[in-house]
Amino acid sequence: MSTDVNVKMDAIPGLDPNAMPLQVKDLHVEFRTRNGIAHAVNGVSFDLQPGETRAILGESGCGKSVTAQAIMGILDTPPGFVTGGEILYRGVDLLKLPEAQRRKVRANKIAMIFQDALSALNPVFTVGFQLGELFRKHRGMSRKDAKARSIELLDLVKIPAARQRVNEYPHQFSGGMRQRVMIAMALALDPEVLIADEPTTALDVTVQAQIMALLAELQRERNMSLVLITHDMGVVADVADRISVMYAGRVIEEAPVNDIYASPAHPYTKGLLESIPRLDLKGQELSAIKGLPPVLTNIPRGCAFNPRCRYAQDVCRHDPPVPLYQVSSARTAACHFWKEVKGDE
Amino acid sequence: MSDYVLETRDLVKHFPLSQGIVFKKQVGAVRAVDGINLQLRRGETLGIVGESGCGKSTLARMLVGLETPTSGDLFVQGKNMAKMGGAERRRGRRNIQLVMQDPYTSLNPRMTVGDIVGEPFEVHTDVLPRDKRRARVQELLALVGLNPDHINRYPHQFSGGQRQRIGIARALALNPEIILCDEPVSALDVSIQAQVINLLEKLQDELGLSYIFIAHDLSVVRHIADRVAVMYLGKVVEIGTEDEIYENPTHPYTQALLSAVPVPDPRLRGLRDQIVLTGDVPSPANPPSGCRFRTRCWKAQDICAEKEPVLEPQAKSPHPSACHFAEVRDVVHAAE
Amino acid sequence: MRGKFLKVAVAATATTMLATACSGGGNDSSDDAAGQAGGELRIYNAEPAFLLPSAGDDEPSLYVIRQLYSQLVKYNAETGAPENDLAESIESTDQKLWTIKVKSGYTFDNGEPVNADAFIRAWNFAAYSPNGQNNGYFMKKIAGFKDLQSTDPDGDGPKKAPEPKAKELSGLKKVDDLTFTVELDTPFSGFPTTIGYPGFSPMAKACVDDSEKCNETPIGNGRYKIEGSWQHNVGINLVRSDTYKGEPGKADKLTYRIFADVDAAYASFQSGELDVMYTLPPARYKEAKSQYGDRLFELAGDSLTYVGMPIYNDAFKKKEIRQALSLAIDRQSIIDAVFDGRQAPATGFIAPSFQGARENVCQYCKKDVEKAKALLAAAGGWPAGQKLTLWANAGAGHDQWLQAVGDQIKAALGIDYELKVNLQFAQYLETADAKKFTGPFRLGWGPDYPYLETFLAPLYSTGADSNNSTYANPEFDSLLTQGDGANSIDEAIPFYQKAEDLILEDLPVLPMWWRKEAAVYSENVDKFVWNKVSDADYGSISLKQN
Amino acid sequence: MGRYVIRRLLQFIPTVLGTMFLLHYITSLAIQFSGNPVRAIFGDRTPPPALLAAVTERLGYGDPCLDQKGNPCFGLFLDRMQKIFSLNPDFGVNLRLRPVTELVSDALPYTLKLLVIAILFQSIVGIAAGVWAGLRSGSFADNLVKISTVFLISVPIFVLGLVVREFVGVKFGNVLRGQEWIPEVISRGVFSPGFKPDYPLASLIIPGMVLGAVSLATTARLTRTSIMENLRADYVRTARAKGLANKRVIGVHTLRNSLIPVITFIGVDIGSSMAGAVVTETIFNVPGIGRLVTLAARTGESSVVIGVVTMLVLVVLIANLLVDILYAVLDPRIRYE
Amino acid sequence: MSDLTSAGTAIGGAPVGGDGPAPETPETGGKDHNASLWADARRQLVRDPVFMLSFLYVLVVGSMAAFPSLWTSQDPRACSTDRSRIPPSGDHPFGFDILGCDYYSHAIYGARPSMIIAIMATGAMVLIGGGLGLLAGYYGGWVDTIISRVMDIFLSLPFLLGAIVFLTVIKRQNPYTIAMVLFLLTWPVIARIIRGSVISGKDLDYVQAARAVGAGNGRLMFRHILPNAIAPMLVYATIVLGAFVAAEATLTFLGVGLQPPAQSWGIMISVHQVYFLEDPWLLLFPCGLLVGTVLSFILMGDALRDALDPKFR
Repeated sequence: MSTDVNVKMDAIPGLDPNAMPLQVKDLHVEFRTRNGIAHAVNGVSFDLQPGETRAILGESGCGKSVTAQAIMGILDTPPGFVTGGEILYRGVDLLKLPEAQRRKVRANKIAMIFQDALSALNPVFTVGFQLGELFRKHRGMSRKDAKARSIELLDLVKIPAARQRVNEYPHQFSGGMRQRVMIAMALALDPEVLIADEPTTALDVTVQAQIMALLAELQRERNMSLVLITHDMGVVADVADRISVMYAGRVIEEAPVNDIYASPAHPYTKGLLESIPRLDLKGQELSAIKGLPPVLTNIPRGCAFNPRCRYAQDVCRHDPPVPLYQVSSARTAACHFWKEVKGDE
Repeated sequence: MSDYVLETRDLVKHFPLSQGIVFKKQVGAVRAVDGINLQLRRGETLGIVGESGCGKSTLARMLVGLETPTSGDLFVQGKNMAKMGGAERRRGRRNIQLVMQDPYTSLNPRMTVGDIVGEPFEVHTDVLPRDKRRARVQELLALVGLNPDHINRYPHQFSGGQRQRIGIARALALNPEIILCDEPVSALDVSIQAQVINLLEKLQDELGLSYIFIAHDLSVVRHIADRVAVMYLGKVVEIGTEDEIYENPTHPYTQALLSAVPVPDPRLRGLRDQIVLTGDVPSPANPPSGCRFRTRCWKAQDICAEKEPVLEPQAKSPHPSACHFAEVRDVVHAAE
Repeated sequence: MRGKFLKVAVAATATTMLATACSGGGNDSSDDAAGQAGGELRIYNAEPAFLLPSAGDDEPSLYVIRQLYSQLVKYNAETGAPENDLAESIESTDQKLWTIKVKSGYTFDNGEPVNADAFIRAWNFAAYSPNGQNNGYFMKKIAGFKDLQSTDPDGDGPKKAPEPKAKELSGLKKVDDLTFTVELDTPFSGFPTTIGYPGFSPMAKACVDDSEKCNETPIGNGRYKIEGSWQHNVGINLVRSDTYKGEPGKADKLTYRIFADVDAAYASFQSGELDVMYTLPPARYKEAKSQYGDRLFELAGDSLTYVGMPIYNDAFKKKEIRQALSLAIDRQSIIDAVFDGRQAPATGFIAPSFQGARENVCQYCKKDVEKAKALLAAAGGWPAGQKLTLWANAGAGHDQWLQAVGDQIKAALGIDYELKVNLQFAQYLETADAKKFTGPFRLGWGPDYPYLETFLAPLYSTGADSNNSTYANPEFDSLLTQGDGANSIDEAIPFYQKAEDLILEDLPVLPMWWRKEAAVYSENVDKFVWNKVSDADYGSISLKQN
Repeated sequence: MGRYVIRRLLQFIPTVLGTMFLLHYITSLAIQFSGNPVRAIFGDRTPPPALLAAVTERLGYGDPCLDQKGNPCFGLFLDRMQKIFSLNPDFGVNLRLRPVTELVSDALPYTLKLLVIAILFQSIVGIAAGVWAGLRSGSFADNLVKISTVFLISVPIFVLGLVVREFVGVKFGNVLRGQEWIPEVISRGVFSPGFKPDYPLASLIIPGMVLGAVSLATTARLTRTSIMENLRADYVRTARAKGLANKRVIGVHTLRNSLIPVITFIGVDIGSSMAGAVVTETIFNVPGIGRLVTLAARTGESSVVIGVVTMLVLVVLIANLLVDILYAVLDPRIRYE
Repeated sequence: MSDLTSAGTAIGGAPVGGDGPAPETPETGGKDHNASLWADARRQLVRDPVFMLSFLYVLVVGSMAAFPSLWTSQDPRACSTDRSRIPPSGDHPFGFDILGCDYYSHAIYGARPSMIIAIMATGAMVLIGGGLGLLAGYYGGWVDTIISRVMDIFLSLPFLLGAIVFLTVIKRQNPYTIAMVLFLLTWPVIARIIRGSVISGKDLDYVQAARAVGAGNGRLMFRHILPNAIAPMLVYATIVLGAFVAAEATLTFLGVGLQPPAQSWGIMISVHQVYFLEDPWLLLFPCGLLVGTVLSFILMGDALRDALDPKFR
C-alpha cells in the first residue's frame, strides 16, 4: 500500500503553494492546572519565509516551547489548550484541520527537533526502527527499503559507520550523535519547516558548533525554513535572520538580527544583552535584570515586564503595549517607551 | 609555597573497572583525573574549563574531600589534606567550601533554610555557640541578598537564583578561605545568572575569598577568572592568565574550544575563525597514547602519539601549554 | 473397622471438620438382586494412604481396597454378622488354634491362585516389622508376633534396630494347598469376626515381592480390578473383574475422584459430578437434608468421640470428679449447635449398632447439674483458682465443641477452663503415649472389627496400648479374659457387658457421642447399599439404566 | 547477556543452599520439639515400639540429632545434600513412602497450568484495564478501574474463592448444565466447581482466574500509572511529532515502555502467586504443589517440605531470571550494561 | 514487590493525577507559610475526603482494638449452645455464632489480635527491615552483600508457603508469633525499598553538599538520607498494614493462624465460612469489617503516596 502522502496533501482545501510556509497569528495557549490557569502563550504572532531562519529567544517559562508544540499540534491536552489564534501552513489553518489530515502535515511539512535527544528518542527501539518508521508509515515503504533510507539519512547527518549504528539504541550514542539522529529524523520526509527547540542546549560547545554547522548546511541545501528556539544569544547571533523575543507568553520585540543586537527597542532585550558575559570582552560588572520572571498563573497587569523594568512608569502598570509599536518597517516592539530604550544606546 | 592557599601535586583519581562472574577482578580504570598540578593564590579566581567528561567535576570532588585521591597531594594552606587523619581533615576541610551546580537538588527539601545554612555549625560545633547560630545564619542570608526573615522557609519556596544564594550562604558559614564553585550558574536563566555572578564577585571583594570556578561556559569564566586552566580527558592542557588563554591560546584544543563559542554579535558572523572538531571525546578508560588530544587534532604528528607533551611554557607559548606544537592563534575577535 | 487415620488426613485440611465412618444396614436389601448391572459409579474419596491391604488402614484406603480384594470373611450388609466369603470353613475347638479352609478356584488379577500360601504370605508380610506395614498391628494376637518385631536396643527411641528374630509367624502353619492353621497367643472368641478386615486380605506373590509397585497398581482378588494405576490426588478407576468367581459388582466401573477438601467435593456433588459421597461437610447437613430428601442416607455410626480422663493426674483420681464432669455436659445441645445434630449422644461404651450393646446404661451421661454439684462436693470440690485444661489436637475442628464443653462445665460447676489445642496430631499422640495430659483430653475410637470387645480391651484393660487414661482394674481384666475364652460369641457377651458396667461407674473416659453417618447419592443411583460394617458398598450399588 | 545469565545462575547457589538449610533447620527443630511425625500415622492406636522404630528408620527420621533440641543437624543436612545433588537426585520420601520427586512431578504440572492461566489472565485483563484507565485518566472508566481494583485487593482470596466456587461453579454452572446447547466443555469443564480430571485444562480456568485476580488488580494499577507517566514522556511527544497515528503512538511507543515495570511486577509476583495457589488449590481441589506443601507441613514431613519448597524456590528464581531477561529484551538500556 | 499479594492484598503502583507540566512557580511573592513538605502533605490529606473517611474508619477499628469495652458491654466469652446461630436482632446486632456467643462483641474483641499482629509486624518490618536496608544501602560492600544474600533467601520463600512452614513449626500460634513470622517473611521488601532509595539518595547533591561540609555518617544517614527515603517506606507500610490484617485471616483459614478460643476476625471468617450459604451474615459481618480495614489502609496509602510524591509539587 504505497500511499504518496503528498498527493493527499494537495487535496487539503485552500492550500496555497505561494503562501508563507508558516504563519502564526495571535496564538493563545493556556494550561489548566490545579493551581489555576497558567497563561503560557498570550497572543504570539510571527511568520516565516521560505529558507528563512527565525529565532525565538526567551528564558525558560516564557512560552517558546509551548508555541512550538502548539504549531506541531503535540501539546498535552489536557492540561494544555489552544484557546485562540491561527496557525497557517501555506494559508491553511492547521487548527481547523481534522486530526487525520493534520497528522499528515507533521514530519512531512513541518518537523521538529527537541532539546534533549536522549529523552526524545524512544529508549527501547533502535535508531533504525525509529527512523524507518517514518518511511513505513508515511511513505508505505517496506522494512528493507525503510532501513536503507535510514542508513542514507544517518550518512547525511554525518554519523560514521551508519550501516552498523542503525541497529543500535539511542543510549549507545553520544550526545552529539543523538542530536544528529534527531535531525535525521526531522529531515527524513523533507519538510519545508523545521522547528528546532533548544537543539544544542544540552551539548558541549564544540559539539554545539558541529551541530549548528550541520543544521545550517542542511538548511541551505534544502532551502528549508527554520524556527530556532533558544535562550542563547550567541547562537542566535550566529544563525538567525529575524528574531522574536518572548517574555511571559508574548513576543515583546521582533526585528532582523542585526538591528536587535545593535539597538534593542525593548528594555528586556536590552537587559538580556547587557547581562550576559561575553567571550570577546573582558567584562566589568554585569548589569543584571532585577527581580524574577512572572508566574504564569499570575501575570502582572499592564506590561508583564513592568516590575523589573527600569523604564517603567504608571502607564506600564495599567496598559499593556498592544498593538505592538512599529519601530521600523521590519521591526516591532511592545514597549511604550521603545524610543527611549532605543535611544539610550 | 605557602603563598598558595591551595595547591595540588600530581593529583590522580582512577575509578577501577572490574569484571568477573563470581570474583571480581580489576581489568582497568577510568582515568578521570590523571595528574593535575594547580596552584591557587589568596584572593584569586582560578577558572577551570573543559567539556563534559574532562574530569573537572571529579577534580572538584577531590578538592572538597568528597572523593579520596588515588594518589598525589592536596595542600590547603600548606597542609597536606591527602595525608591527614579523620578529625584533622574535617577541620582542614572547613577552609574549602563548595557551591554546587544545581540549586534545585543541592538543598535538602526537608530542611528549612535556617537548618541548611546552619548545618555547618551543627557539624563543626566548636565554631559557634549554639545560641549565636541563628543570628549568624540571618547575617549570612542578608549577606547573600536574601531576606533574613525567611529563615524558616523551605527551599521549594524559593526561585532558582535565590536557592543558589542559599547554597552560597551555606558555603560561607564556616568562613572559608576558598570557595569551590562547580558550575554555579549553568542551571540558571540568563537574566538570573548575572545576579549570581555579581554576588560572587561582590563577596570576593568583601571577604577576600579565593575561588576555584569550574564551568563549561567560557564566557562566564572569562568574566570572573583571573587565571584559567583548560582540561581535556583528565589533564590540564593549558593554563595561564585570563588574557593569555583568551587572547593568545596556544593549545589546539583551547583554540578549538574558544572558536566554537558563539559570540552574541551578528556582525562577527562569518568573520570568526571557527575550528569545528570532528569525532567524539575518547573514553577516559582507554585514553590515546601520548597526547590525548591527538586523535582530534589537526596538528597531530607521529611524535604526538609517542611522547606525552608536558604542561610547561613552550617555544611559542610563553605560558604553560601541553602541546608539542603550541603556537598562538587568535580565535576570539573582539568587536570593534 | 476403619482406622482412625482418617483424622490425620482430616486434620490436615483445616476446613474439614469431620468425615464419617460407620456401618449399618442399607435402606434397601442388598440381597434383593433387583439392581441392574452396568454403568459408571462416580465416587467421592479422599486421597488414600495406601492401596496395599497390609498397609491401608484409613477410611479412603479401605473403601478402595474392599473393592479390589476380598477376604476370608465378609459381613452381612444388614446384620453385620460375619459370613464366609473366601473361607470354606473356619473352625476351632479351643478358640486358640483355628483351622481355616479356603475355597478353591479363586485367583488374583495376575492369575496366581488364592490359596493358603496367599494368606500366610500376606500375614507374615504385614507382621514383619521392618516392612513397616500399618496393619501389622492386627496380627499381634497370632503366636510368634513378637519374634517378628525388632527390639529397641537402648530403649530410647529411633536408632538403627537389629533384625527381628524370625521372619515368619510361628502361629501360621500350612496344612495343604487350601488349608492352614492359625494359633493365637491366647484364646479369642472373636477371631473369625476380625479376619474380615482388609488387613487380612491375601496377597499375590508378585505383590509381596514388589510391594511398592503393588501399592500403585494393585493385584487384587476382588470384584473389581484397577484400570491403569493410582493417579495420586486425582483419582482411581476400577473396572469389574471378569475373573472373579463370586458375585460380580453391579456397576461396570467405579471411578473414585479424590478431593482434599470435603467442601470442594460437595460442590462437585451439587454440580452433578459425583454419584456417591460417603460423607458431608458438617455445615451443609441441613441444606442437604432439605435438598436431597431421601437421597440423604443416615445411619447411627460406631465411631466414638470421648473425653479421656488423666487418671494419672491427682485431680482426676477420684471417680466422683469424673462423674461430676460428665454430668455437667449437655451432649445433645452441643451436637445440635456444633454438629447440626449429626452425632448421637453416647449412653454407653459400646456402639449401639453392635451385638451386645445396651441402651441408656450410662447414668452419668445425661446433664444433671444438681447431682454433678453434689458429687463434686462429695469429692471435696475442685481446687480453687485452678483452671481445667481441656486438650485437643490442632487444626481438626475439635476446639469448637470442646469450647462448648468447657462453657457448660464452667456454667454448671463454676470451674473455669482453658483450651490447649495447639499441638499437631503427632505431638498430641506422643503426649498421650507419654501420659502427660494435665486435663481432660479429646480422643476418638473406631472399632477394629465388629465385635464389642474392640471397644473395651484396647482402651481400658490394664496396660493396653491405647489405654490413655491408665485405667487399671483387675476385675475388668479378668472379665475380658473370660469373654475372650468363651466358646461362642453369645456366651462371651455377658462377660463383656459386666466389664462395661465397671467402666460405666468408674468413667476412665467420658463417652461423648457416636458419629452419625450421612451419605448422599445422586439421581443416577438406582439402589444405594450401605454395609453395616464395611460402610458404603460401592460394588453393590446399582445405577439406573437407560 | 550469556555472562549475565551465568552469573545469575551462579548467584542462585548460595540462595538455594541457604533456603534449603533454613528449611532443614526449622523442620529439624519441629521434630526435636514436637516429636516424631511418624507417630501420627498410627492415630489413636498406640503402635508397638518396634513397628514405630522400623517405620521411623525407613522414613529417615532416625538420626539421633533429631533427639537433641536445637541441634542444627549438620550431618543430616550434608547427607540430604549428598542425596539431592547426586546423579539420581533423591529428595527422600513422604510418610506414605512415595518419593518426593514423584510427588512433585505429579503435582507441579497442575500448579504450573494454574499459574500460567493466572498470569495470562492477570496480564491480559490487568494490562487492558490499566491501559484503558490510564488513557482516560479522571474519567468514569478510570474511576471504575481504580475502585474495582482496590476492592479486589482488599477481599481475602479465600473468601473470593469460596464465593466464586459456590455461585459461579455450582449455582451458575448448574444453570448452564441445564442448557442443552451449551457445549459440555463450557458447562461441565469451565464452570465446574473445581478441578476435574475429565477437563484438565478447562476446569482450571476459573481457579486460575481467582488466583490471578489479586495480582490483576495490582497489574492494572501499575499499568495505569505507568501509562500515564509515559504518555508525558518526551519520546511520546516525538512520536506524535512524527505524524504517527494515535494507535501507533500508544500501541508501540507508549505501551512497550510502560510494560517494563509491569513485567517486573508480574515476574516478582510469580512467587506470591505460587504461594497463593495454596488457598486456591484447596478451595478448587486442584492436586497441586500448594496443597502438597500444606499437608506436608501439617504432618511434619520435613523431606517433603524441603524438597518441594526448594523446587519452588528454584522455580521462583528461574522465573525471576526469565523476567530479567525479558526485561533486558524490552529495555535495551539494561541489555548493554 | 510484595510477597503479600497472595495473602489477600497486593501493593500497587501509584496513581498519578492529571497535572500538566506546571511551570516552575516559586512562591516568593506569596505569603509566608512555614510549611514543610510534610505539612503540605498533611494539608492535602485533610482535604482529601477518601483519606479522611479511611482514616476515620481506621480510628474506629483502632479504638475497638484498644478499648473494646467502649463499644460493647457484652462478654464475648459468655456463650450458650442454646443460642447457636440466632440471626441478628436489636439487642444483638450481629446475632450469635455457632457456640451461641454474642457475635457483635466477638467482632469488637476480634479487632485487637488483627490490629496487634498488623501493627507489630509492620513496626518490626519498618524498624528492622528499614534499618538493615539503610545499612546495606549506605555502607555497600560486604555489609550490603551479606544483608542482600540473607534478603534473597527470605524473599525467595513464597510468603504463604513460608508462613505455613514457619507457623507449623513454631506451634504456638498467638498474635506475637504470627506477627514475628509475618515480619520474618516480609522485612526484605522494606529493606529493599530503603536500600534502593538510600543508594540513589546517597549520591544526591544535597547529601554531597552536607558531606562536603563535613557531616558524619550518622548525620548523613539520619538527617539527610533517611527522611527522604522514608516516604516510600511509609506508603508501603500503610498498605502493608492492611495486607497483614488480611494475612491473619488467610493464615487462620489455612489452619496455621490463630485458633479458637482466641478471638479474631480471621477466626470468625474461617470458622463460619462453611455456613455462608445458610447463614450468610455469619460471614458477612467479619468480612465487611476486615475488607473495610484493608480497604482503608490501602486508600490511605494511596492518598499518602499522592500527597508525598514530589511530582505533585
